[in-house]
Amino acid sequence: MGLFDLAVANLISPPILFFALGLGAAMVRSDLVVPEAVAKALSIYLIMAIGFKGGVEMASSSLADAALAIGAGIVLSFAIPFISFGLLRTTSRTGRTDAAAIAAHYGSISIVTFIAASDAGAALGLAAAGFMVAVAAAMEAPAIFSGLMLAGKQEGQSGRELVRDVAFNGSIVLLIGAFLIGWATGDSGRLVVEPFFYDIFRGVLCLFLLDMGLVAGRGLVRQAGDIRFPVILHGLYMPLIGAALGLIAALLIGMEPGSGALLMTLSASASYIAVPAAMRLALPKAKPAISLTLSLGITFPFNLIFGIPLYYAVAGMMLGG
Amino acid sequence: MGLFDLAVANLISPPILFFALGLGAAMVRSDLVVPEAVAKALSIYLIMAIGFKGGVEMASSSLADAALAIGAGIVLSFAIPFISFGLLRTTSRTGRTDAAAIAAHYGSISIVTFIAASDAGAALGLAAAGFMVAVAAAMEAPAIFSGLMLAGKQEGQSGRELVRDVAFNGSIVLLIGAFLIGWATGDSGRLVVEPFFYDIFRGVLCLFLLDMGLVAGRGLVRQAGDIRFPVILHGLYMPLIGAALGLIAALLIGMEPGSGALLMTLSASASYIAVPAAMRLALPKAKPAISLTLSLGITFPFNLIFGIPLYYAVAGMMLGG
Amino acid sequence: MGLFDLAVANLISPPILFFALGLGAAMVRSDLVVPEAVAKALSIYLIMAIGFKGGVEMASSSLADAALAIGAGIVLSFAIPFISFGLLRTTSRTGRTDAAAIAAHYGSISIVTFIAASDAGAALGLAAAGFMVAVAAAMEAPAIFSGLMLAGKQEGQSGRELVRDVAFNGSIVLLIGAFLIGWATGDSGRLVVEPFFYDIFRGVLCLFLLDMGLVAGRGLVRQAGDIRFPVILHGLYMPLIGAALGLIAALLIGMEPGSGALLMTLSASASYIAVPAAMRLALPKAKPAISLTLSLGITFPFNLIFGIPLYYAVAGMMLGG
Amino acid sequence: MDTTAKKKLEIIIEAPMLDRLCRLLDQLELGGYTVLPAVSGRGRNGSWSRKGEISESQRMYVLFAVLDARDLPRVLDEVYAIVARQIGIVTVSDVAVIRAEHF
Amino acid sequence: MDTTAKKKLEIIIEAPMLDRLCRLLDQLELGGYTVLPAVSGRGRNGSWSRKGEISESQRMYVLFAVLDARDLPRVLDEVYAIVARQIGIVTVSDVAVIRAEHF
Amino acid sequence: MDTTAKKKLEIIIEAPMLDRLCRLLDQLELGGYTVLPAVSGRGRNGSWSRKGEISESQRMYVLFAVLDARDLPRVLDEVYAIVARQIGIVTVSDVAVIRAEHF
Ligand SMILES: Nc1ncnc2c1ncn2[C@@H]1O[C@H](COP(=O)(O)O)[C@@H](O)[C@H]1O
Ligand SMILES: Nc1ncnc2c1ncn2[C@@H]1O[C@H](COP(=O)(O)O)[C@@H](O)[C@H]1O
Ligand SMILES: Nc1ncnc2c1ncn2[C@@H]1O[C@H](COP(=O)(O)O)[C@@H](O)[C@H]1O
Ligand code: NA
Ligand code: NA
Ligand code: NA
Repeated sequence: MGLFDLAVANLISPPILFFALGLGAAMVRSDLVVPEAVAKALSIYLIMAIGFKGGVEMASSSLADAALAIGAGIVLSFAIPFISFGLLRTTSRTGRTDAAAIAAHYGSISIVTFIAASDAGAALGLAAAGFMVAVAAAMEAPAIFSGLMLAGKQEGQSGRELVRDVAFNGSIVLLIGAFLIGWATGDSGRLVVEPFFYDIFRGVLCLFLLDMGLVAGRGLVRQAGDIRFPVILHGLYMPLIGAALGLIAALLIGMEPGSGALLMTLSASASYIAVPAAMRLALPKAKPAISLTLSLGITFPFNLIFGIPLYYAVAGMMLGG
Repeated sequence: MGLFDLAVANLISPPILFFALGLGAAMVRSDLVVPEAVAKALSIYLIMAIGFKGGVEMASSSLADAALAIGAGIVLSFAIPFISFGLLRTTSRTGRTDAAAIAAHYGSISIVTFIAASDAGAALGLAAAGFMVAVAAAMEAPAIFSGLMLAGKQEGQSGRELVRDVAFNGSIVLLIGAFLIGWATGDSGRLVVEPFFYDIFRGVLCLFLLDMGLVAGRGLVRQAGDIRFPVILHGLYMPLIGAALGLIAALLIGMEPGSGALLMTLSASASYIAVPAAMRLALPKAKPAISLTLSLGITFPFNLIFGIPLYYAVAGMMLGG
Repeated sequence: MGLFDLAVANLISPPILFFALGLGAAMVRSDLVVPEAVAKALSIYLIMAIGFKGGVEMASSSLADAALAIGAGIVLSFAIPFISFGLLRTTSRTGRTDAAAIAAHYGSISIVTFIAASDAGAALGLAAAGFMVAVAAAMEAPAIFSGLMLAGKQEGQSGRELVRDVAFNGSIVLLIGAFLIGWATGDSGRLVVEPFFYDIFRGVLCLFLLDMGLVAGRGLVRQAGDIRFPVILHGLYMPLIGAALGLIAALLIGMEPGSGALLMTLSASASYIAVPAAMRLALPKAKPAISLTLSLGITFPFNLIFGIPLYYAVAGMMLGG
Repeated sequence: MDTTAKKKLEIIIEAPMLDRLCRLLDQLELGGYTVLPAVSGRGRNGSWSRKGEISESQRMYVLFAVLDARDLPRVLDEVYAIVARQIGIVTVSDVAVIRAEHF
Repeated sequence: MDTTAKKKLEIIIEAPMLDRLCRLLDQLELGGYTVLPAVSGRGRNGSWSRKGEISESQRMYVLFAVLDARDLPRVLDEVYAIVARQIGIVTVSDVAVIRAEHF
Repeated sequence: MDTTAKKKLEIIIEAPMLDRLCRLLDQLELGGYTVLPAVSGRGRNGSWSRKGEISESQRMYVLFAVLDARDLPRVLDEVYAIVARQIGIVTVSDVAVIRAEHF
């Protein structure tokens, strides 16, 4: 399939259309709302499901490949903030602390983007290795430490408390836990949960992406006017830079197209759950609205609508047979 | 099937029995509660599903029929409040503003009643045309403007804000959006979401109707004593009048029984989400408790338990082969 | 299957592993949280499903057996608090009122433990009679009255209000209601709700038990230090005593292994929803933290992880062909 | 804008008692009251949190009522009779209201 | 620790009006405000409860803003204009704040 | 009914800091505190709303504690040390309590 066909196939899939519906509804200020408690529960469900599936698929994965991929992910998560920080500081007048906080978001990952990309890959027949779930988990935290390094010495920080909060962050614990449960129970476990975690998964994703569209759109409506243009641009070119770095890493360690596209997506995506919370604790002076609007309101829709098909197309060409 | 068999088949279906369970539990003041956030999410799910299905089924519908039906729906929604208002004013001592507010509820529709009726129709093998979803959406708002006309000039109203709030009301946006997505993606989209939006639909409806029974019953227990008898009667005969008008419209435009029964149900049903909120903004002097208790506590259970089988039976006789 | 194999099969099933994941996450103070509203809704779903299934299976049950089992359950629920109270008072310095409150928890039942045990039984091929659902409902309340008797005369109690609150308690009403609906609609009703209430049930149970693990673990972390050792021990030996009594009753009335294991589980389990609320109303001087930590933080995990496989193994040996 | 002096009565009450407290206040025929949900807290009975809970027994609600100083004594007496045995605390503070005719 | 005297404005407002009230306060350029959800209540229009509700039309929110006494008159006037027609009550009370530079 | 004068300390704090604030208050051994969830608000950092959010990072909680005026100075100092760097505001007001033995 060519890039254009891929893009079209992605764009007219129900999950992406429901995301667009949410975006549009927020733009016209509709009062459509998915209750917060349910949105959180949907994300728990999706993380459990994706973790579990990854674990089940570990039966057919090589541990050496997994270790290599995890290593590559850690390096990417650690390195990308330095690039993001440098670009922000040279192209915009963003202060040091704010730039460091934004950079940390870009080094880390968006698990929802990962889930949407996995789903798109499955629909395209480009399934990824099970260990990509572990790569996602491994890429969440390193960027936070890069961010702290970039911000320089801050008063009153408690490093130990922060490490613990980040390491035992809910979505990481759940993703890794579900991954291990899937790995441990394999196909017999899969049989038990198949209708819930496999069959209805894509439908639930539609409902969840409707909410993500609403949230992203509301954030944009509320904040976008306050963000300077070079910073907004950062939210559009940074995923492309991240994806390019992810592609290089995938080439270096010889990944298959499905896994490579996911590594690109992870590198391209920006955190909007774990990192914002960590930044409030570690860099309280950074303004939270800027980084969150950027990662959730700009980079997230960009990846979902344009990025993911692009990454699959490029991965197909560069890593494919 | 005769009217009696229809009524029995409807009454012993799990969704209606769970509704009755909820009603009964509320009457004995049980503390059984479906959390508000989940109830809202269930209604979002049901609206998404019914909208999507309607859209998918548009493949086999004629656009001319759809336009006719939508036109009929708009006329009904606009006209019914005048009848409701006249009857209320002549049979009870309800004040002008309150009567106008109640009348607006009866012109508009209850999307949950529509969903329950669609489900009953499917169970009876009397499926409706996909465009009935669009008819439901089109019937939500016109009654609000009739209500405002009936109430006469009110101070401090902002017409433009109101129109926007009503037009971009969450359930309309979602219903139409899901309808368009279903239409656009058709059977290939359906394949993606079938387990979530089709297979578990009726089970979810049971859970939702349990909650609706609880809410309707609690409303009755709390408020019914404060409502005068002629007003309560209005909640029982008004759906029959609405259904009769719906039937006439269905005969005039030559609808099939399944679609005709839904048009009757829509005309018979009274709003308890969109219109109450609009009335608080547009007619703040109208007492919200009366109209809400009437539409949710009296007309809704009446339609669900007695109305729907009646409308299907009559539609089958009058519109059937 | 031997006891050891049973224990292993139970321990590596996804529901129990997700429970353990929740426990572990709470122990390391992860911020993983299933929102309260969703947790409540999941419990409503599970109770509806288990009640409905029990009702459907009544087609193949004898009413005489059901009556016997219900009678046995009532006696057990009424009697167990006296044993629990006596042991608490002789082994620990727990005051009269607190001991009575704790004892009431142990006489009553945990519906979640019942659901998990039913699921384990189904996985083992040891299905239970449908009326065990009614036994569970019947065992919820008698223990409360034993608890009140044990506590002695309290000032300002309103017996009538309490009886009503207990009898129309949400989970009892729902369990019995769903049971009756299942019984009334039988296999044709089952067809309607099969995908929702049967197919995805075990997956939903995984999500729910994840939450139960989190809640139990958080309770332990928060309170366990404040509870004296003999009281903690009570939470570990009391389920074994309860199960032994349940086994004796099952032998006396000649139950099959699947049903007998459930009667053992019910007797072994301690309430953490209905009884705590009733105790706040009836014995306000009893400290709620102790009894809740004991039943939810200690007995519940003990039963889920060790108790259930043990009860099935023993029931298989003692009641089996 | 004219304001009128009133009292704000605030009652922190455990969930199982909320309905009974409301029924009491309904009988006392106050102007009105509003109930807010709490999510966590700590007191002499230890700490509690709603995180993931399905049982209501440990949660607290905050009920407040704006009322006339003249009504306060009789209301406090009745409320105390309920709250004394249960978990809960009662505070009173001064507020000014607009639209005094509402109360 | 130094504290500064401020006023706490509290508005109980029905859900359908909340957005308009917030938009008004945004225009008045106060230091800030916070909105709390209520779950049930009773007033002259009868009682309401969020239990299982899917419609927002009957619920109340409690919005509060800590502000300078000097800003109070103009804010009260504008707020009254909105609340007068709707369901809602407005109270003002005295508070002391630390970090006065925030307001 | 006898009442006793107390202070009500109210802290609006961002969600990521709530646990640390509670741990601090636990160490200070106050009589107790209660936490209420906010759903939306506006301040100098712009506006926020919980609508459909899955991240807690932007939300605010309102923690309040009824305490003795004598305890206030030390508590304010400690609380200020935390809140100074974070998003949050602290107010103190006068209340009267019944059941003074509780505090
Ligand atoms: N001084 C206080 N200030 C605010 N809330 C309190 C206070 N004391 C108790 N509470 C609340 O009331 C609940 C029960 O208090 P207690 O009975 O002391 O455990 C606590 O968990 C808090 O939520
Ligand atoms: N005096 C009051 N104190 C606290 N809340 C009140 C009071 N009066 C009214 N309310 C709240 O405002 C809502 C509407 O009041 P009303 O318009 O009087 O029915 C009530 O349902 C309560 O939630
Ligand atoms: N003056 C105020 N009154 C009430 N709440 C406030 C006030 N200022 C700030 N807040 C709350 O604190 C949050 C953060 O404030 P800020 O740091 O100024 O953006 C706001 O979003 C509000 O929820
Ligand atoms: Na990234
Ligand atoms: Na109608
Ligand atoms: Na028991």
